[in-house]
Amino acid sequence: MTNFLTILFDGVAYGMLLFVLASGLAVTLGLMNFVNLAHGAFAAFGGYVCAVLVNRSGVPFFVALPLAFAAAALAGVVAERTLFRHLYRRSELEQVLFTIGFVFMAVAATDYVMGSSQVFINLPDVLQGQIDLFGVGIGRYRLMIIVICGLLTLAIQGTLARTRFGARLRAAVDDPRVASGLGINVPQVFAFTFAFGCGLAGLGGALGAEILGLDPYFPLKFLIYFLIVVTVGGSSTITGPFMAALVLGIADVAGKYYVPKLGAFVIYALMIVILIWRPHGLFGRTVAR
Amino acid sequence: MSVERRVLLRAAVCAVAVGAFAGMASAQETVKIGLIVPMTGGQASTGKQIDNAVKLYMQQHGDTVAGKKIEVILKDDAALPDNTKRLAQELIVNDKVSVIAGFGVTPAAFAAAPLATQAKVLQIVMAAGTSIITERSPYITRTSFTLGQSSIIIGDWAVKNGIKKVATLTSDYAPGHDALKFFKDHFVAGGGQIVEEVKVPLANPDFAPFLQRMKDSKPDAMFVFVPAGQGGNFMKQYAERGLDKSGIKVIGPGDVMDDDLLNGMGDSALGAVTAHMYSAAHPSQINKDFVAAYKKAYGQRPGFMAVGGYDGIHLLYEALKKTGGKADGDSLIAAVKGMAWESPRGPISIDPETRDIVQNIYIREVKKVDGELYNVEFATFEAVKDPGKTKK
Amino acid sequence: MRDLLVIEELRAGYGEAVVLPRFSLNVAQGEVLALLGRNGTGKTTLINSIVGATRRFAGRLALDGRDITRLRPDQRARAGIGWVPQERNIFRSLTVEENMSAVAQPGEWDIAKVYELFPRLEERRRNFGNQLSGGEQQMLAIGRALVLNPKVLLLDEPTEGLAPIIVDELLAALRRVTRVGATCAIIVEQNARKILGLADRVVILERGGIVHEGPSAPLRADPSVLERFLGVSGGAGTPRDPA
Amino acid sequence: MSDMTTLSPVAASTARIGRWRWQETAFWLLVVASYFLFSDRYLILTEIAWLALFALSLDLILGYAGIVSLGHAAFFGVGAYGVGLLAKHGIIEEPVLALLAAGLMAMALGFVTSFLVIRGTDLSRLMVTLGIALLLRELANRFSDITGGFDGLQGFTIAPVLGLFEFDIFGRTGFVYCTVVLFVLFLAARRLVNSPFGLSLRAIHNNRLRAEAVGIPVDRRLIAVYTVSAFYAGVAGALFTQTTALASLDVFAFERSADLLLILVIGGGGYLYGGLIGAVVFKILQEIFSSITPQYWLFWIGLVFVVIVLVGRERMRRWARVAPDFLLRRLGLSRGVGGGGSRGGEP
Amino acid sequence: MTLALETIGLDKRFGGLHVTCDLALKVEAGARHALIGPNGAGKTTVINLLTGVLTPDAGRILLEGRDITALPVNRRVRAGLARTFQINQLYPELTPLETIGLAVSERLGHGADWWRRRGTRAEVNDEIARHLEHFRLTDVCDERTVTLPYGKQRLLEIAVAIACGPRVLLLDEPAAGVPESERHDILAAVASLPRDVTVLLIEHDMDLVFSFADRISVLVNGALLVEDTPERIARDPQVRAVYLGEAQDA
Repeated sequence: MTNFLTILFDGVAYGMLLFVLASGLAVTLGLMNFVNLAHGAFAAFGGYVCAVLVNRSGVPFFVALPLAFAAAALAGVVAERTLFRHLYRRSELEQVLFTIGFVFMAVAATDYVMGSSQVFINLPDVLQGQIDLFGVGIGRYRLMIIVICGLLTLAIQGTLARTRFGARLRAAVDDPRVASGLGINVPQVFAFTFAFGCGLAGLGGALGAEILGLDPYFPLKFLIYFLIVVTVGGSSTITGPFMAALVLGIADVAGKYYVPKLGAFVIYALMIVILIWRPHGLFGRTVAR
Repeated sequence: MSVERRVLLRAAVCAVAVGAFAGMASAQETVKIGLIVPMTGGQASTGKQIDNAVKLYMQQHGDTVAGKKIEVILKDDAALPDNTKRLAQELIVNDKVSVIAGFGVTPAAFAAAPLATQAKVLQIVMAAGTSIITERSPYITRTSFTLGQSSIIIGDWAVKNGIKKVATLTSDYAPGHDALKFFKDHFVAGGGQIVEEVKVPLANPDFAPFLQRMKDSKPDAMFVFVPAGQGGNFMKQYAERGLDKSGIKVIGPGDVMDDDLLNGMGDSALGAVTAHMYSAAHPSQINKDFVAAYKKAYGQRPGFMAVGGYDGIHLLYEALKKTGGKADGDSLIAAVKGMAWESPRGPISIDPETRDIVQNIYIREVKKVDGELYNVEFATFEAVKDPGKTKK
Repeated sequence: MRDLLVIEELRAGYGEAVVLPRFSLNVAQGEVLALLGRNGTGKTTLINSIVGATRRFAGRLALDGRDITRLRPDQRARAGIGWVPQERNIFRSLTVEENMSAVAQPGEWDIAKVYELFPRLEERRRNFGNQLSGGEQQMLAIGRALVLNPKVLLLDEPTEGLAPIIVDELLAALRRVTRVGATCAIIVEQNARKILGLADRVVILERGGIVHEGPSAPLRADPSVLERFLGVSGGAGTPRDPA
Repeated sequence: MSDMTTLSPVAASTARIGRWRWQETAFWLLVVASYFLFSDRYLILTEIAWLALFALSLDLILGYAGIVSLGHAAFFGVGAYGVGLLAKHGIIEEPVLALLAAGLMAMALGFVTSFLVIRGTDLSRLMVTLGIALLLRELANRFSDITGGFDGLQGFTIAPVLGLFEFDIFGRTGFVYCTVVLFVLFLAARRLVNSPFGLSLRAIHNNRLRAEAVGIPVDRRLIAVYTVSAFYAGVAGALFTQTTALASLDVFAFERSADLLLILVIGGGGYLYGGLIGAVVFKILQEIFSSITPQYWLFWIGLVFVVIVLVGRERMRRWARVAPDFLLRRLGLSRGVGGGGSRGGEP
Repeated sequence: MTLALETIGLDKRFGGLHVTCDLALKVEAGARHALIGPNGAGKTTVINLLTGVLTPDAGRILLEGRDITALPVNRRVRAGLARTFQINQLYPELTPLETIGLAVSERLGHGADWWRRRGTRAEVNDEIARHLEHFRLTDVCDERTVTLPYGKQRLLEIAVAIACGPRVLLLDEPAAGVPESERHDILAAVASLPRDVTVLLIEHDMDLVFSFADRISVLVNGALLVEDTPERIARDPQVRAVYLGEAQDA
């Protein structure tokens, strides 16, 4: 039982991390119909910003995290205003070509600037090791991930549910034509949301460096996972990817723990089965009304 | 998508014109080396260390040996064997290289082997570590190591040092299987017991469930092999799960404690015992110089991949000296056999029979030296041959 | 009274299809205009063109003296166009209150006033858009347009789905709305009789053009004009096409 | 022919269907010419040839039928391992027969998986196809006693083609072999897309609703073309193994499928030559950039993608119309069409 | 008279919304039958049910006496039920020639031919030429549909449906969105549809309805209000109420 709880805890932490990393992609893909395969580049950017701040400039980890968010969000705004904005009307395949090209450039540039070796972020002692709670091993770092990501999820949910901006965003998603006709500047709302998604990715990159590792190929290595989370969750809500990330995180960890021989198959097989069962994702909208 | 067909010819003309690149004329007095390593993709750091080391060596020793100018042509195969093969083939056929070197992963080395045989060209394997590579062609020699070498040593060492129960965690691919097999052979034969055996998928972002299995099986130590790039991640999560506190030692071949990542792993790595052929802390003058020069040039500590490259180019220089500049495969491979020298890693030689490397394997423990983490050697097994061949 | 909304030589439609070939119309301050016509005659297209949701091939639009031809729909809305879409298009993942607060602009109308107008909405303020009945959706769509505090209120079949008593209430409210301040309204209706009492002027459309225009009072007395243009028989105002 | 009575527009138009245009002839003449012009680059030409076939296979489903796939490497991989295993166990050694057999294996897989793919959204198709390829990769890794696992399939040699032509170190045989296979399958594909069947695929792609409403059995057509496409991809994979004598796990890799998609996007789908041109452009760019900077070529190729999209296909097409003429004029007629490009470096 | 198309107890709900209620529609063979009704009466749903885009919750659909309720869209077409769409559903990148060719070869069973070049069957070519001629599309037969004027596209929409060789043709607002200048062509095309084809017309344009139909059904709130001849429909107080809002007065 305690084992099971530990595994559950690990799975939840992993899932939460995946969610924060992928949520921005869910936003661009689901809300703005923009296939942004370069999403991981913003995550990596946030991760590297955090690493440089902590390791080289001695900024405390907990200060560096919001900075990573801010830096990635800023990068997101700049990229959106200068480049991605021009692509919203292009075909999906052109978006794919463009954003993959962007990732390639980001990867090579990171390699050039930061080197190809993995980078680690020096963690404060409080975050290292495990605490024992009634026999359930709780990793401090993972606990922090759950706390931060949980709070973030609540904050996102809160923003969406309780603020005027959230209401405007949901309105823009529900029916962009009418939202626009009623005075909501839909592109602006989306741009802000895009930047926020990039910021989240950056934060996810900073948080994930410890568990997923951080190297120049991060955006490509984890692209598949982001896509899985978003497609399985369905890209039209934020709850969908959240639940999907949790399900996949727990299933992956539990699968690897209980049947390590089949560990690698679990996540792919699960994805295929879910998508055949529900092509629009677990929480996706169906086409027919 | 409809494209006007009129464009077809013109597009083709464009393509052909752009693609018209010609091979360079080869001058008599140069010896060309095709260095094929992964410079992009997941294995990029391997390629970069080797490339750095080769460049460093040539800076230190000049680019002329035995009256010949040495020219290195660097190619990126992204660790894809079909790329390796094509690049090797083109280097041999078009660029007329006398030596092909590098090879970050085993399939890449395999892919080039038949070409070495066919073209009678020396092939120096500087990284790939599967035992049978050298048997693939009579023109192959190796300056890295085999996983067997380090794995059997750590197996023997574990038995002798009171480790009774071991859980193993190895990457689910050929080198991982190799490491596990050799370790098990020696450890179990010596009376040890394997209490848990886990194979980790190669593309695996989270070690948590596997580490939890390790923890649950309550071993004295865990034997770990993961590819060089993943070592840091692994150790981070090892510490996070509190395995260091619960007294489960990490033992294994040295890949997991690669010098170029060691410092980033943090104090959790302290106390890990691994067997390997190189440590940046190897206490010889020649190594100190090597590390200092490498750090100066690239701002980084050299890892075992760098040493493989450094020794590889050294081997070639020495072989050319011996042949008086003759660079055909037969002369070179003959010169290489039995060659012995003092490398930064310690004394090494090339086995005349197998053309594989014979070297000391050191048992090291991660310790803090001057505020930095190092693999500090504390026991030496001398002149270890590749057990994959001696067994036969 | 001055013209609040001016449409000049508008040519609009969707994609390649031109629905309004050449359309001109002025609406004066305080005026309530009833836009009548059978299905598919271009009424909704006209409304959508004023909102900015169609393709404009040519022509010009001005609101309160300001040229809005090149404004985006959201800019037009903020400039003073209040829209009640035909399908109501309530944002279904927003609550009743959010549906209004998301678009509200400062002015005479606020949410509290809408609740006064439609007490039913206040009862359901926490319900989501997709949980409302048709009539409630219609009230909300109107309330949502009102809190924009528009200069021109565009109502596309606002009475559809409403109980007669609500219709009366609504029409009374509209009368009040248009009487105060610089406001006018265009109401599209299929059900002509309902709004004859409210409208000052009637415009009847046929194939994207105006076939009848005039004050509503005479029509109340003599419905034959309505019969001719809106009735269920062939041979309306235009000559029959040779078939 | 009785139906060609007068020069009615319909007769005139139908008579043009599938007729060879001079541009096409020129394209293939250039392919032949490349044999003589680039005799020291057979290897990369060979790679381009099987890559072009692979891209052609994706073009059939994406460019014509509109089915996106991010897992086409699944079929490539089956073809590749298929040929390798046939050769290793001495079941079919003659390359051409083995090629067919491997293609059929991939085709079988294509038929089975087509049922998972014909329904759903573009995104779910991308992910399902990707998932299938990744699962196959894991399977190949797991059953390493059959496949050789990570080290790749070992210990097989490829017999001479038709028992006559040995694969040589210069890659001449490989190139000619691949090009001939490419050409033959290209002709078949050309036939296919110019048939009523091919037209119905384009119709489904253009407007599925309308296609159904004129009585086209959409699902069956899609299954059929997906299966054919799998055959093509399998043959491409088989060619890969036969010309390199290698088969390792990376034949199933995500990158392979992703590159393929990029190639088709670069070349443009739906006119058969898109994949071919895309393969040429992609490989040559990669070759040029990686020989200039083995470390950072990814950056430059990424830049090219970005620029391609930003500039836009229409504008590029206009340039493409002007550029070769310009180039030809600059080079002078005496140099012919194959003269060194501006970036190629003169011998 | 035999019935070309008949629905028996047809019922469809979307969630709580009852869009088609126990609909019994009877269209006689060879009829020119119009289906009218105010917005939201459920006309589109009826078409989607008839053509198989939607599956009814209850009830049956008979085509010339044959139960087609369970057939998928494409099989209904082959059974003899073709339609046009209110908003053009054409192939933007294909030419009129190809568009019509597809329908013709599919009907003649050549649609799956994969080894035969298109345009090599005289029977198909002849028929394509005939349809193109009839709908005045011959001169644009080689142009991409997306480049055609809207009126031509509208003609093509009807031509495709006819090329399917239907026994029953559903025309969904054939004149919608067509500019005045091109309207004549459409009306002429509709008027000259072969007499042996039964036509069910869904239309708002009363001119067209009354000039074309010999029978009219009025649909209100998903149910059949009344079915009668045009003359009587025009005088029917119920119908007038629906269209003019005279309910209270009447």
